[in-house]
Amino acid sequence: MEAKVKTTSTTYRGAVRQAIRQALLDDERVFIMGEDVGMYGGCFAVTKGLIDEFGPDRVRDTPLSESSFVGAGIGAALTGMRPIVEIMTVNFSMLALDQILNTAATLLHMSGGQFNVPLVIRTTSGGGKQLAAQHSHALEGWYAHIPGIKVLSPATMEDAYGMLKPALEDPDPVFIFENSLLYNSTGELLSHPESVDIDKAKIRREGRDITIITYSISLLKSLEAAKELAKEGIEVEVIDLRTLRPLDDDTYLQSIAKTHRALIVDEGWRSGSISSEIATRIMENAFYELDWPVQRICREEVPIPYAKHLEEAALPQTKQIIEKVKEMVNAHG
Amino acid sequence: MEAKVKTTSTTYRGAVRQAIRQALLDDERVFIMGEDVGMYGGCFAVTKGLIDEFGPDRVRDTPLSESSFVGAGIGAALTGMRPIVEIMTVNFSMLALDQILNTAATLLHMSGGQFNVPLVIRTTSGGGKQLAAQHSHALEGWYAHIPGIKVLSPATMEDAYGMLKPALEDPDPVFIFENSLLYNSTGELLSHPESVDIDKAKIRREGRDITIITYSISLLKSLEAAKELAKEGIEVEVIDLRTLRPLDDDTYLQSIAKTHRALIVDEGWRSGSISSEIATRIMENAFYELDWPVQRICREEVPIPYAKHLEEAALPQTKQIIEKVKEMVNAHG
Amino acid sequence: MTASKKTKTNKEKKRTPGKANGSIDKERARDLYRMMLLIRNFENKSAELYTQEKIRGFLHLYNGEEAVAVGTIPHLSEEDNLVGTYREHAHALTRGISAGSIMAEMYGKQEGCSRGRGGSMHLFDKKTNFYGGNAIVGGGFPLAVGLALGDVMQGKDNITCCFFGEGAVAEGEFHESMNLASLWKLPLIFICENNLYAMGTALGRSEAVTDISRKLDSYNIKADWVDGMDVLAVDKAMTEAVKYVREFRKPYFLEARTYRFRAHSMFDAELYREKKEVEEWKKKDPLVLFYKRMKKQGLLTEKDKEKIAMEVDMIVKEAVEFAEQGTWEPVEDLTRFVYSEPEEGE
Amino acid sequence: MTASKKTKTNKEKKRTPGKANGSIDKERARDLYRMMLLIRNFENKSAELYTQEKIRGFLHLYNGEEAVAVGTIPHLSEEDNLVGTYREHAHALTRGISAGSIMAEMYGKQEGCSRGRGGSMHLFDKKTNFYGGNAIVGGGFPLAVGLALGDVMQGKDNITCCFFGEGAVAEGEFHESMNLASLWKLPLIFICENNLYAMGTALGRSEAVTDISRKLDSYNIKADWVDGMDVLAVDKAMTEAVKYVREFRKPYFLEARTYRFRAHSMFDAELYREKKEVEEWKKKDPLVLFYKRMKKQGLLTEKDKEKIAMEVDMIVKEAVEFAEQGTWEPVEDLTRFVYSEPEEGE
Ligand SMILES: Cc1ncc(C[n+]2csc(CCOP(=O)(O)OP(=O)(O)O)c2C)c(N)n1
Ligand SMILES: Cc1ncc(C[n+]2csc(CCOP(=O)(O)OP(=O)(O)O)c2C)c(N)n1
Ligand SMILES: [Mg+2]
Ligand SMILES: [Mg+2]
Repeated sequence: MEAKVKTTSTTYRGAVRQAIRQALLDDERVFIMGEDVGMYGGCFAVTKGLIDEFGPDRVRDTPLSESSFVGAGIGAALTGMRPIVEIMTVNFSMLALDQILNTAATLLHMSGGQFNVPLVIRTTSGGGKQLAAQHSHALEGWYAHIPGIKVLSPATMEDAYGMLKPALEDPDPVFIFENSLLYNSTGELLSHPESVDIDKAKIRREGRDITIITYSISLLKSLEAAKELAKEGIEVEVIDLRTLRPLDDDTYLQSIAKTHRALIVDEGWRSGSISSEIATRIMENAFYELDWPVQRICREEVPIPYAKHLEEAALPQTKQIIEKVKEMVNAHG
Repeated sequence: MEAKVKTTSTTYRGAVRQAIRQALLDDERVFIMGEDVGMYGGCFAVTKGLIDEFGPDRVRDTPLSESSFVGAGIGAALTGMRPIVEIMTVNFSMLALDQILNTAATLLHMSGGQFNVPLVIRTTSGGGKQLAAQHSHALEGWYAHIPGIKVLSPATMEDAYGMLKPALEDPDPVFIFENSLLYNSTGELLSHPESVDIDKAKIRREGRDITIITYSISLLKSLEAAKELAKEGIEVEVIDLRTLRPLDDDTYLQSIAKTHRALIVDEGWRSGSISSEIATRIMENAFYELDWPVQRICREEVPIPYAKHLEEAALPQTKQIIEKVKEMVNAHG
Repeated sequence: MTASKKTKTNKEKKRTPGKANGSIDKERARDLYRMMLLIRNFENKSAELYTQEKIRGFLHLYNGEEAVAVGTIPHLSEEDNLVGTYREHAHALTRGISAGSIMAEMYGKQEGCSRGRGGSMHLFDKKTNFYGGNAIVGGGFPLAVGLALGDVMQGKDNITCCFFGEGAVAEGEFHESMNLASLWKLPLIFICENNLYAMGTALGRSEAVTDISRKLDSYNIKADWVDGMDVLAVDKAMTEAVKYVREFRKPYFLEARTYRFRAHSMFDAELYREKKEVEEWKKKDPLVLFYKRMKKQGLLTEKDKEKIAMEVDMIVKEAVEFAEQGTWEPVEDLTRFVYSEPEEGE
Repeated sequence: MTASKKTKTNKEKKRTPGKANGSIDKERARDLYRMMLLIRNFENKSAELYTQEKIRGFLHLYNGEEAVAVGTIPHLSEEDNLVGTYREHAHALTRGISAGSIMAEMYGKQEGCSRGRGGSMHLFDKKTNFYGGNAIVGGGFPLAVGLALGDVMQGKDNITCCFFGEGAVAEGEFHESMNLASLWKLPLIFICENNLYAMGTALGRSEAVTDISRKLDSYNIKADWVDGMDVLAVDKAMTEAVKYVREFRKPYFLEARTYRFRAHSMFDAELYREKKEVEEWKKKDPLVLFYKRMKKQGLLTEKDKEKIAMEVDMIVKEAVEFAEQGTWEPVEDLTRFVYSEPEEGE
């Protein structure tokens, strides 16, 4: 059967908005709350217009009280609601970390399985907009350290749309990190897009020479690098992790069994990162497959500086990826 | 010249107290503040008696306001004081994380080098006392992700005493994690103990067959395991990291150049941990030295349960270390 | 199984409806006294079991504060929510969680109300909407706000009742949550158990303004205080609180002035207060005072007292037996309850 | 180098001592007007440069609020500390940080007051005890408490002055820090710049009690409010604040009621307020009002106004030139300032 697939062109921002809107339409229990999600239309204009359509109860502006409105999301989830709590940016989530780590992530366990917390937290993460040290953290990998929560990181428009539904259906707390640099990226989205399988990483480009494992904004840079490298005959397989906790190990391990070389590109700081976790799992599970030690490209270990040239130097860049891949592919162990 | 070295027998708790007391005696700028450090004598009796000796200004009880008294420590440090801020346990430090990550760790950088923060934060960390999910975190490795702070983790009495002074002399924020299970451990301490070099890891036992890299309470378990294993002719080299940020890579890499096998024992959760960081650095820097993939023993990825048998199963234990070492030493790549 | 039978008895007794103006009859007097005594004896037994290392971890006792839980909780309906702290045995008992399952929890047995995973600080019970058992001071405020919010959004007319110590008032979350509760007009009752100390820190050493109920003016929340040693006074104050919240659908704040007779936890040398002060407060023992008063009014007799003591002893004894007979969760199950398990049929 | 010469001029002018009761002479009138105009024009220029992409990141302007910084900051002595927010150009200028080094900072040049590492939101200056430039709302409260505490412990009699928006009042740290400030009797002046909106959230939609200075009762902190559009009223209120703090060594809270004429930042469609409301407030433009009043009193003339405008234009122009001529920090230095560098000789 061949149906004509309808698509509309939109932005990543639009995809997120559409997903939220659809969730609000589909399920009475869903509501969104956070700073300026309502009247302001969302700090990044993601929720623009929703307050008019759904009213101030379901598109609920909150005071600047991160700890308490995240905690309120936990409580509301316990009563049967399906809250989407927006923390404006990950930088402010430190203020809510106690509620996240000590309540959301532990409640099911410490109640012996009685109280699960079907809460979705959305936030933006990442640097690259010259917002300096306090507004440029990329901490999704850091959050992935915490058992009891799931960590999603949609890089594509389909995922931006399609991850919200499974997140809301998940019985446990799910933390979605959107990179604010992606909001303006444009593309086609199915008119009735499907949810994605949040348990699976996705191969975004096939290749035989080396595997790049990455997520979020770094996926775009990696794909760009892969395209360049293809011109020189280097075929890069690019894996989009999508979900940072729990990790889908199979996908990248299988890829490495084919390519025997792996590079991880991660916008977070290097030490004790999701990239170090993956590198270690590769060592633990595919040591004898490796023709070369796994390499990482991460954010430099500095708070992000304001000046553009310094910020650029602090973040992983396409050029770096290209150079590193060449180095690795040409190396012989 | 041979002087008779005087020692006194004391506990880890006593060593920490003595270090604090000495710091208060030596330097007017030093003060300690935190919940119940004064009248109560410290939650773990570490600061007992100090308020009588130094008064309530320099041994300052605070209200339950973690974010603000940690931030107050930052401010006081900026004016020239040398505050030791005690966060009763690491579990409560989530409430102060914004001040730690967004102010203490970034201020020097975002002020372009103008404002360094000579602050010491002390806290206890770790499980093993049946305190359940909200009171058993071991997050020192997680904190080591953050550039701009240093993370110390004294396991021995000498370090418990000797790390405070260099921490206070350090121009930047230093976070000291004491494992509360260690407080009662007894031993001999020099009457005039020296400061330790916080930039260096320390080989606690020499061996040729395998390197165990560990810190804090897991050091004790690792040494115990090493002792047992020696009986069977397996010589384990045990490295105490002591400082988790910045890591002293040389010490463990040199050891691996000798033993060609490494096991990391880490009381923190596994994913994106200090143990994954070290494993990755070994891969990056000593891949061809390895006769076997680096292995890890970590805390199970669960919030810590109350029940004793479950808690024990969740934390790294000596027996596990012994078994893993045997497996690794007998394996042939 | 004995204990769970007892539970029922216990449960039947628990929802003595609040009677306004402290009016009281014989049955009610017996109920209130029985519940306070049960808490007292259950906790004394727990302390004993702690020294025997049957119970481990932290154990925070409520001795001296019984009138607060017993004067307030029976006013809640089945559907109302309760958020407690780590000092919550009394709340759990009063709410009708069986003594056996609480004791088993403290033993770490899987028959415990949190399956042995929570321990003394983390009692939970879904059936009675008992949301912990929170060991992070102040951590319960946002949770309570959210419970109330969720109920309101679903058109349920439940009340959420949130207990906390006066020490928690210094935490930022107190401020944030009071504001949210009032701003969003949530049916919440906040009950501050002001026992004058947060561990070793006397109220005057941690708060610039020690009159706690006065602080609620900043949030436009109606607030009152009550003698927390007098169960009838608490009962009366709670009657008003519940009436106000049910009528106006707005939060209410009640400060109960009380005292803990024992140490903060089992690790506390009590360096921060005079023995004499403790002795003074012990004269106001809520059980003794209540019994005396009821006896004078002819509502409780020596014989009642003996009978209740026997009943309570039996409950405690059976709770211990239940806990002793409880079983350990298999170690293989360690990693359960980190994430929810797929429901059957999925 | 021109700009740094200007700095001096700027600096010389800045510490106009506060004169009680709003009394004022010609010189002072010129100073106040000049500073307000400098802020206004400097920021208008910044907005322009933003659209030219010379300045990037977030840019939060103070248009309409100038009377607050200018009425308060000159009351501080050299040694006093100042803690600001991300909307702090005015505070930096009024404090005497050179326009050139601020502009260079926003250009990301190493001649900037934070070496180009901070940008608009993170102006810092050690010489004038200017502690930021904090972009986490509420994050400055604890810092200010600590600065005051540190000074007190060292017997220094400085004041610490902490600026913040009314939106920050909802954060838990507000509550914690007010309590600490009062409990520890710290010489702090808290200045709430109440411009009625936190981004798009009107005060009444975020606070159950919108009368902010009333909240200070919970902490036993003396509090007052003032018309933040009237520089002389602010000046007078600050005179009292400083007097109180210097005399009683206790915190003081001043709410300045003001309004921002422009959007929250450069990314703001202003959906949340009516154009009309903005227009109404613009009638109270602090520069216009002040000039009119001074003219009436014969303290400022048309000629003064023109002269000042020229002076100010020159400062702004030179600031831009200074920034344009500034240099980029070498990329090799990226990892500096994560940890302190060993001092020379070590
Ligand atoms: C956030 C946090 N900080 C510190 C502690 C350690 N602690 C446990 S109980 C307590 C005192 C709390 O006092 P209060 O709120 O008055 O309750 P009470 O124990 O008197 O019932 C402290 C400091 C904690 N559990 N959580
Ligand atoms: C903790 C935190 N939450 C959210 C933000 C995003 N944010 C930046 S400014 C702002 C509004 C603050 O309003 P207010 O305190 O009134 O200051 P104003 O901008 O009006 O001067 C918000 C929500 C932030 N920077 N920090
Ligand atoms: Mg108390
Ligand atoms: Mg504002």
